[in-house]
Amino acid sequence: MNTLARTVEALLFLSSEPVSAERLADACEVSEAEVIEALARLREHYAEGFRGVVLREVAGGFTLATDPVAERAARRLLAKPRTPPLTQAQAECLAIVAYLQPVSRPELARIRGVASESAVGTLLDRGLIEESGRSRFGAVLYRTTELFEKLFGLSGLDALPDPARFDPTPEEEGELRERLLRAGDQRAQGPLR
Amino acid sequence: MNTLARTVEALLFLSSEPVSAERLADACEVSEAEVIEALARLREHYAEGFRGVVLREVAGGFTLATDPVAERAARRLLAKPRTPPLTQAQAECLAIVAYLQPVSRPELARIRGVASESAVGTLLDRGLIEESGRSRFGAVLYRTTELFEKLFGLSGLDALPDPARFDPTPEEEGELRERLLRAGDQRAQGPLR
Amino acid sequence: MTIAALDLDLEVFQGPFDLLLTLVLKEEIDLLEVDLAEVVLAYVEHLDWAGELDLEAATEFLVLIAALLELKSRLMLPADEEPGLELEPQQAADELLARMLEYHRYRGAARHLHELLAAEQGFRYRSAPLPPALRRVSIEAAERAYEPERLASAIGELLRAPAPLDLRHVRRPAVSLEQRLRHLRGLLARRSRFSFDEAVGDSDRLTEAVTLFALLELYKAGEAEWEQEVPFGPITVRATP
Repeated sequence: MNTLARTVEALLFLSSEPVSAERLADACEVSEAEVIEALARLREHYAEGFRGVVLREVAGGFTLATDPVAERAARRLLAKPRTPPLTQAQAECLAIVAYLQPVSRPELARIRGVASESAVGTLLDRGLIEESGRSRFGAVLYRTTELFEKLFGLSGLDALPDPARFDPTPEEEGELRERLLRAGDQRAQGPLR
Repeated sequence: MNTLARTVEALLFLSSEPVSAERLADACEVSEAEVIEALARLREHYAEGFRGVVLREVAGGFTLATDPVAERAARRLLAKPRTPPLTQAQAECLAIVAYLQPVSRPELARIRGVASESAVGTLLDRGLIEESGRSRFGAVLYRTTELFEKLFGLSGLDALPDPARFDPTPEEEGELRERLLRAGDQRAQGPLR
Repeated sequence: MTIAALDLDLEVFQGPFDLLLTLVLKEEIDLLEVDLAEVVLAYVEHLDWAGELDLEAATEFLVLIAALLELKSRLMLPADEEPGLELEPQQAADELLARMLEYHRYRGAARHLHELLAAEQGFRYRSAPLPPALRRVSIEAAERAYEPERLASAIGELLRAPAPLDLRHVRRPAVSLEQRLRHLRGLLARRSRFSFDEAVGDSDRLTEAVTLFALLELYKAGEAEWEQEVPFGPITVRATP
């Protein structure tokens, strides 16, 4: 490992947040290209599956993290549980914020069909989303945080897959439409209102 | 590197304090002799002069630390204060410290109605608050720093905006602490038992 | 088991029923998000499991769930409905379909996030404080980055005590079945017959309902019988001869 790679390794070790190549270059007083070259060397050293620590690219920067191989021992040593999983409601709100940000609470409620106060509150508390100004109508807007990208292992928001991928197939859609129309007819005619 | 050495490496990476061979053995569920063997392997990987991070034996334990080779770059990286947007929890903790300083962590928790460990940790890390002695009961007290004033563009603490503006029922200024504590208790307990 | 301890496992809440109630009243859980049908199901399941109906608990449960339903329906109804905005069934279905498709997309995205998070479970990041020598940032390099107003508004929000709660909708039954049984047995001991109206006096409807429960219990136990000659007419209660 050359001096630059060693220095970059030390910087990543010290920093509690992911550090961008630009900031690394600035700190090391070299060009970004040189830093990227040093990161490539580091990556060889930290190839997954060989070390207890791995080099990861998340939230628009580089950071070191422990390999899952050590999870059990880490839990025993630190007695700290991992991030609790998300409830369905929280995951849905988070997905909507991640894709549509900035997005307001009424918009979240409209898409989910239910108010989402408590899920949004928990996501705010856990630092996964944050406020980002107000809409034209005065509603608070939300966006995801760096912590979100870090905890979900995303190199950036563009690492999220195209949401159209989750759309129902045309057959499923057709079936949904038919069921709805049938229900609508029944309501229009039937005695039950 | 075998699995045990990888695990030990991960544990040392995560720990902010030196860890004894005994605690490592306990966390990894192996004998101390095996841990010492794994540490010897690690030591080869972390031989001084080759890496940005070195393995040290200090104070009856093992720890990873940065090599002095990175000192200058580290200063450059860390010298510039990081100023990502404050989360609501961070803003609340910072506001409480700013207006009531010196203030203890239990007091912060009581006012906010929730524990505030991670927000306080981040504020300390970013140098916005610092420790300022201990309370009568031994709790660490916090106050804001010079950096805080600089980052908020304040000429001094008396330049903080008057909180009464945001409060629907302004009262005597000196009562701020009591009123915050009272509101916090109400939030924490609620009227229904 | 009392109703208070009825164990719930809902989307927005896990724990005993009375904690749910407390949190709803403190507005820490939004009632709109609570699936009340699930609560009823949990109760029915509990009944199934217990194998017998505890009238005391059933009364309490009915009162509470009814109050919650009423409160929720009020919350859900628009404040003032504008006439003429009603959609034709076709239109309504189209709009609903569009919504469902949109929701379907984000439900899928949520599943993806679940998977991402699960895949990340083993990775841990270091959060050790900086070595003291590196901890001081340079004040000279610091530039104004935050608005002092943010602090004032944060402390202003903390100053606000939660609004007093309107508890009119949800009320713990102030009257127990046991009390009403005692009351009826007292009347029966003193007089051979009396009317139901006399037994309840001008008590509230809840007391009336619980008194009726008590009367059923007495009938079942063979202690009392009653008759009502015409629908909605007076009910005469008398001790079983």
